[in-house]
Amino acid sequence: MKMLRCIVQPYKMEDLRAALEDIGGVGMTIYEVKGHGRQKGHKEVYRGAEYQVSFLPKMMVEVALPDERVDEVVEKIIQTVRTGQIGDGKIFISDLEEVVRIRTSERGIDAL
Amino acid sequence: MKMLRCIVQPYKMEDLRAALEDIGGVGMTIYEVKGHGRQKGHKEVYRGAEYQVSFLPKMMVEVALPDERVDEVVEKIIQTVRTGQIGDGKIFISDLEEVVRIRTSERGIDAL
Amino acid sequence: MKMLRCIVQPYKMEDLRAALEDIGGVGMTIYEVKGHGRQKGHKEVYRGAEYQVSFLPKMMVEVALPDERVDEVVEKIIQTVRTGQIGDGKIFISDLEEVVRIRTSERGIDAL
Amino acid sequence: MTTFMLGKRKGLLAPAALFLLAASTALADEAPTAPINAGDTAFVLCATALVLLMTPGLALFYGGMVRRKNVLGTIMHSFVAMAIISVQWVLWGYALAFGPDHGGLIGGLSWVGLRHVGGNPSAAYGGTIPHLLFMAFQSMFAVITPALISGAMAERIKFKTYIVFILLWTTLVYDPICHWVWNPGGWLFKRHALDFAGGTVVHMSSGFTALVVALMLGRRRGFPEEPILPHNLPFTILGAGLLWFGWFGFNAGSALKANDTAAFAFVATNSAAASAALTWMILDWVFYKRPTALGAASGAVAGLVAITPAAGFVTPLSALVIGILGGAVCRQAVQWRTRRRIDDSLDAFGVHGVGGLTGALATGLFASVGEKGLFLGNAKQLLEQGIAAGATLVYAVVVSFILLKVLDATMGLRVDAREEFEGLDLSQHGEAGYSE
Amino acid sequence: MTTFMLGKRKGLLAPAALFLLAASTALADEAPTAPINAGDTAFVLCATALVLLMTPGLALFYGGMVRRKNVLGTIMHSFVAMAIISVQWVLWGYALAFGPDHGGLIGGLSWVGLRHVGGNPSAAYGGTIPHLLFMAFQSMFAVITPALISGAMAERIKFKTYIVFILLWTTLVYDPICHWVWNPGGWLFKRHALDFAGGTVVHMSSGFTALVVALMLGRRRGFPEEPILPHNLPFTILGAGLLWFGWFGFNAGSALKANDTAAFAFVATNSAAASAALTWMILDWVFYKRPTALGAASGAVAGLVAITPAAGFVTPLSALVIGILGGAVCRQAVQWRTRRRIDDSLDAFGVHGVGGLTGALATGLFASVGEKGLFLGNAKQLLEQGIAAGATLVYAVVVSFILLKVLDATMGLRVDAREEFEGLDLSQHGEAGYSE
Amino acid sequence: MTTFMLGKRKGLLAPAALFLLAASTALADEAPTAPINAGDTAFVLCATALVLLMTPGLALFYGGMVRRKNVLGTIMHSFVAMAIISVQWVLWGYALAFGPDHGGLIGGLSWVGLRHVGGNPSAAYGGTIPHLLFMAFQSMFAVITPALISGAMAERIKFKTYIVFILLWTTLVYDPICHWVWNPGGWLFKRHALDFAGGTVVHMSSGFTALVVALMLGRRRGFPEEPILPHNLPFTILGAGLLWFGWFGFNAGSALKANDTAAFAFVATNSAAASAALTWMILDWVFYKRPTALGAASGAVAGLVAITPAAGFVTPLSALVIGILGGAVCRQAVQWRTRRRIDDSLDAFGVHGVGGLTGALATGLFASVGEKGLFLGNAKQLLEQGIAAGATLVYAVVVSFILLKVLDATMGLRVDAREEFEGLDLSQHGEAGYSE
Ligand SMILES: Nc1ncnc2c1ncn2[C@@H]1O[C@H](COP(=O)(O)OP(=O)(O)O)[C@@H](O)[C@H]1O
Ligand SMILES: Nc1ncnc2c1ncn2[C@@H]1O[C@H](COP(=O)(O)OP(=O)(O)O)[C@@H](O)[C@H]1O
Ligand SMILES: Nc1ncnc2c1ncn2[C@@H]1O[C@H](COP(=O)(O)OP(=O)(O)O)[C@@H](O)[C@H]1O
Repeated sequence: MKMLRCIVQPYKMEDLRAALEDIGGVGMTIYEVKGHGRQKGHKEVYRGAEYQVSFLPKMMVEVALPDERVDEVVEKIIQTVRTGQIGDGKIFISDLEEVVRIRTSERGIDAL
Repeated sequence: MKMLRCIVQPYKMEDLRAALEDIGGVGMTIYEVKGHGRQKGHKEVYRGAEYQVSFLPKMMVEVALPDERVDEVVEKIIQTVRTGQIGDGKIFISDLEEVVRIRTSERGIDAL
Repeated sequence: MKMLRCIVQPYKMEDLRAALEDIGGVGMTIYEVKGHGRQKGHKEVYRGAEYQVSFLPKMMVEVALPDERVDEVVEKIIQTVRTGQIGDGKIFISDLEEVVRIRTSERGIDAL
Repeated sequence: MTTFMLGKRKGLLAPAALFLLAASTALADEAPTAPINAGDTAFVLCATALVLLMTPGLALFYGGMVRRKNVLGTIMHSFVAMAIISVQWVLWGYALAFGPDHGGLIGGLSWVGLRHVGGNPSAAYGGTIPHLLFMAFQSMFAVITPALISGAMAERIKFKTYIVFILLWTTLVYDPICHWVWNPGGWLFKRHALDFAGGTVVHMSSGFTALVVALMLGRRRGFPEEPILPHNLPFTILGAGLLWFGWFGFNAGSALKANDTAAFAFVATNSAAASAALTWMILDWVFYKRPTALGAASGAVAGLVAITPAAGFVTPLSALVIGILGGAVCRQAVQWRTRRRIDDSLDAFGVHGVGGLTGALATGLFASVGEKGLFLGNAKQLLEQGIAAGATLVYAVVVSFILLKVLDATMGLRVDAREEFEGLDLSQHGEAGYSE
Repeated sequence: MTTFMLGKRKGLLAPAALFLLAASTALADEAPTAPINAGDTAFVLCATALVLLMTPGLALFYGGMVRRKNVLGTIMHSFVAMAIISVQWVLWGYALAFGPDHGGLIGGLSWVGLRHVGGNPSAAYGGTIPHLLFMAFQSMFAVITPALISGAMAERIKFKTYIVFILLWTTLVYDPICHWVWNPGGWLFKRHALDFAGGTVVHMSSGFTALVVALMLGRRRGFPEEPILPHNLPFTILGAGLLWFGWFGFNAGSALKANDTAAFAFVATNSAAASAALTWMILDWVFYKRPTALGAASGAVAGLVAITPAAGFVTPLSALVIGILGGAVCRQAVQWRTRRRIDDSLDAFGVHGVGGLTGALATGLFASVGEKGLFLGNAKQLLEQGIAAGATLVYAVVVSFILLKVLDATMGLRVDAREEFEGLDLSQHGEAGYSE
Repeated sequence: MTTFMLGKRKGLLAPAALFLLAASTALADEAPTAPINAGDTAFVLCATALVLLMTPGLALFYGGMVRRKNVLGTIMHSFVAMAIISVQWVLWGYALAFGPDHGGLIGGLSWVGLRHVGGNPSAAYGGTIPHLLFMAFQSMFAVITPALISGAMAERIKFKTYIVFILLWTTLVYDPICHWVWNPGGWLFKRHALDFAGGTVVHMSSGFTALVVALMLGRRRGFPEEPILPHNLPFTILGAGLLWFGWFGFNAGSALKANDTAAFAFVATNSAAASAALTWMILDWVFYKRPTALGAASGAVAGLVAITPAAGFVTPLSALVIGILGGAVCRQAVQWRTRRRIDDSLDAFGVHGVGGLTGALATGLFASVGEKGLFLGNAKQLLEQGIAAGATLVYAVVVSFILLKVLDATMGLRVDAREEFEGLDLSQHGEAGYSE
């Protein structure tokens, strides 16, 4: 199994959820993160000064998948959230050794 | 070493902390996430309309462990947070290559 | 490639960002977490009682890197955030199989 | 002067009939007694608005102390009281409380729907302000009282039951007690029990009811093993600030005139709030090593409660002392209920019940402006204060107990476990307090 | 009595000249008519302060309903109205609205810069309070009206355009309508159209403009497919509480005297707010299975709007009925615009436009205190109410439409897509509402 | 009329003795001078409540600007001032400031514990309102002044030291300056220095002290290299709204009568707040390309400060100009301290010190209502204003410097590094502002 950890623009989240629902059978876990990459942050004004805010709000989307579905899902994600602008985000893929469904103690692919 | 990343019901967090403290020697890192799985979300009413809220609040609990303690801890977690209802959550287990304790620069199991 | 996941004191975040910018070419993703380890929590008073708050605010810093830069970056991080006190935090290092840059569909080291 | 026209109708009308009749019938108002004094009227108009603001203030004070998932539910307990009791008061509450007396115990139905309550002053109620304004001023007291009780129900009461409860409680508990103390025909009024602005009527009645409620509802899941911490203390302190502000209307406004009594009441209010805030904060400092913000805010409210019955009757220095007493005694009551593991979640009993009692008795000790208490040699006053406090306490506790028993058997008091975990906001109101 | 001295200057002065001249010229005030009454003055001073507070209240009410990234932008729409319109009113707004009449349609420039508006009472405006105070009271109405419209622009209007819009709108729409209804020379005033505190002038004018705005601006990206949920409902409810509080100044203060009319208006205000809050909440309960907090808060505001034109003219029971009507009709309007996918984001049209219209007509039905409506046999009053409402509606809609067309062509109405995603706080103000 | 009874006691009593004596002694009040005017009294009662609300407003204004971990600590700086100074004022503060004069410099102990301060009017203080009410009105000024200073101490002062500081500062700095300016025996009063509502007494005294404090406390760790951003700007803007609202009590209330002077002060207050908010916002627009919300809110406060000494003495147009001046000059002062890397964290100096000074001098220029300034040919007034401002500045700076030196040597001013990282909420109060 693989764990996909995708960093996407927050405003794309709703579309992404819908897209993954479409292709079916994909649970996910999301949380808010802040990212620092090529995309430049913005300036904030505070009374006597301007400050560079270097971290931008992003959304982390984690999806655990059987190996064979990885390509399909990566494709779908790219398609859904790409705008072609810097800051579109990244997908980090790593190996996932084991999954346990707490409710049933099932393990492995059945537990996804 | 292994990294356990557990998604649990937030209201079970206090019990879980106590349980892991009981078995001893387990540090952890937690954060709030939102989950989308089999468990159905709820409806929220907003003025002229009802909205499906598809993500539910969950708690992520990360525990880094030596390989030999994994089974014991997984068992303990399941025992503590299982209610038998959809939405109980999952445990994702993956390999952890190295740990460094910043304070001492210790590495490996000693750094846990 | 490797994924470094570092838990650091939140007030060191600004220094850390600057330090990693110095050594160059390092994107990162951060989020707030709460940690439970050797460092003792604090007491909070609430009307009729005192409560032990066992989780302390920490910052998670994730940095994906080519293998060869790991040592350099770990060294830099330790240098920057170490105070020598309990609670300084940890660095978890694991293998990262693949990275995709959503904007360009580039993969691997080029996508970092 | 504008003439007020209202029907000869007996009893209540169905809404549909109301619709057509409300504006179309006419009856002469009761005879005018004295001309309206613009200064007094100006003051009571503003005071009434100030007291209204106390309920949103309370909503914040309470709302900040619960967990995020219950913030709306908690705020709604106060907000809905503004809606329901404002209507109840116009329809029958004012009639029961302030209408012509029956046996010293209750008003009656002759003033239902505010019949006979018009723009001219009533000699018994203010005398120099429109009778209708006195009614409005009193309505705000009726509104906040049941909202105070909600502190004991936080994070677990069914909303539907809450609504029925406050409607019945106001009718069966508040209106009679209010009648006893403030209607010139009321039995406690006639015994010359002193309650300047509602120490017994408002605070003791709600505070002791809260204790009954807390015991009958049972504890929140997790209490007291797990820390259940306030999700937004700035809200709580802002709420306390709004309460402090509004309380000037509550206490000084109870003079019903813009005069020296109002000034005394105003100064007493501020002095007691201040000294009680200091007292509670310092005691936290001594016992928990930290001068807490919540302690200071709670103390301020406790002081405001304690001075309420005494406000217009005491000197500023006495008010400082009453504040110290109120702060210390209420804090002790909160400690006690925590040790006894009673989940009066937001301390309606400790602050309002015990604070009201402290103030009622302190009035019998310290009264020196216009009235005389024990310290000026009038022991009888203390006795009367004890009688009024005792009667209020017993009546409120007994009727509330019966009421809750009935509601428990019929509608149920608590949400189920799942809803409690989910929080009142979602389970009772279908909303989340906060989102992105 | 302090003598007020102000220049003989004609028209407006450049700031630099102002700097030197403002204090240095003198002209006798208009002749005094009656002595100042301290009670009335005290009341209107306080009422004016209360109405001022409504605008921060509105800022919170609206600010809580948008997403985090737009909270400051939304709050600023109200806050900046306090700044801009306060200045506009002193410089020329008051002159246009209340200055000597021209053809029943508009005031003129003779009172520009508050020339002739001094410390002595004006017979036409209050009579027993300083003329300047009447001006101040009215300024608060002028301030809040454009801020109400901002609910239809939330999360997407350009700030620069917003500023120009409210300045022109106040001058071209508000000031004339205000003149028609409240200036003794105004054509609606002369027809004896009743608008106690601004149902047409304030609420209909802004509410119907909001509809035009919503249609011309277009929908927010994502609306209505994605849920766009309020980021902080406690703010919204606190805002509603402040509005309720301030509305006593708005409505009762419109009596301009601390008398029985003020008391009637006060009681009507509270009664309608309460019954409307209940109505909306109960309808949510019926149709969505949940009594929502936002519904209760929205209902309260709807009731306050609906009672505004009627406040001093109706009995408490009629006010309850008007509240029920207001709550139900406004809620229906909100349902309608949602079904029609019109993005009047914070429902300025549904609540203020429709509520104001409901109230204006209801005044023609229920008036019974000092005036007579249809239910007391005076059908003509209903007709006049209809004329006033219709004229307000048509004028506001037409002028706003033209104004928005012009602004769209010149400055642009909406921020671009990127800025909308980023949020108004960052893109328009360079700030974030919240950080660590 | 209620008779006020208070002891012949000399000096202060120990709390225990207070307890018994407070209510049991009697002394005739000073002879009545004029009957109480209900209208004036109504107004000052309400104004006093409004001024009280400014302190919670300030708590929010400041509290929103700090980081989350310091929100309670910052709010407590204001809240605790309400508690401590309210008590100080009753016990000895009022006696020092307004008691019978000693050499133009200070009152004395003869009015300690409010001896001789009763329900009858005092000719010198209001004349038509209860003396006790004047005392209460003034107490609110004494409360907010030290709270203003706390802006310079944010996020790093020891709470214990803060408490001792404000108690001593009020006694040693505020009470004397207040005496000089507002006690008929005070040396600045006799020179006919004009300070309508506290430009020197309240704002300059606190603002210049803040500068000393900021320099002596040193910078927060991380300032100015790291961005230290406001955690909740909606709080800050709501706070500004409450300040604006309360300031009507502060300024118009200072007329002590519900008359035309109050109306002038009211209009001046609103006008200056508005024009200053616009000014600051527009300057941000020009220099930072963004019209910031914080700029608008800061500007409003700066305008309110600048108009304070002038409020009852100037025309609305002059007030607009003073607002523009206040907004621009204060903004410049904030720029200056930032460039100089002075960590007056929440700009108590820039806004209150500089704004108060601007207003004090502007009063000498623009005074034209009841008084004459330079622009009406009275150059002497400007001189007097300069003397009053200079004396206030020098006295406040010197005494505060000594006081802080002593406190630094004895108790220490700053929390240690660890506590600063942790935040004041946890380290000083054992609480967290927010949790789940
Ligand atoms: N080396 C990295 N490690 C962890 N996260 C990264 C790394 N590089 C980029 N990111 C995350 O990806 C986001 C997008 O990256 P960015 O460089 O801005 O855009 P793009 O991928 O389009 O070039 C960043 O905001 C950050 O959260
Ligand atoms: N494929 C997945 N990838 C990542 N997280 C998942 C995945 N499936 C489920 N989750 C997480 O686990 C939580 C529980 O899953 P759910 O299907 O609701 O219950 P259960 O595991 O009891 O069947 C979800 O809310 C989500 O956070
Ligand atoms: N076994 C673990 N698994 C996951 N996170 C851990 C573990 N042990 C420690 N941590 C994280 O590291 C942080 C620092 O650890 P702590 O024991 O307090 O300090 P130190 O590493 O200096 O001994 C903790 O707050 C927690 O977030």
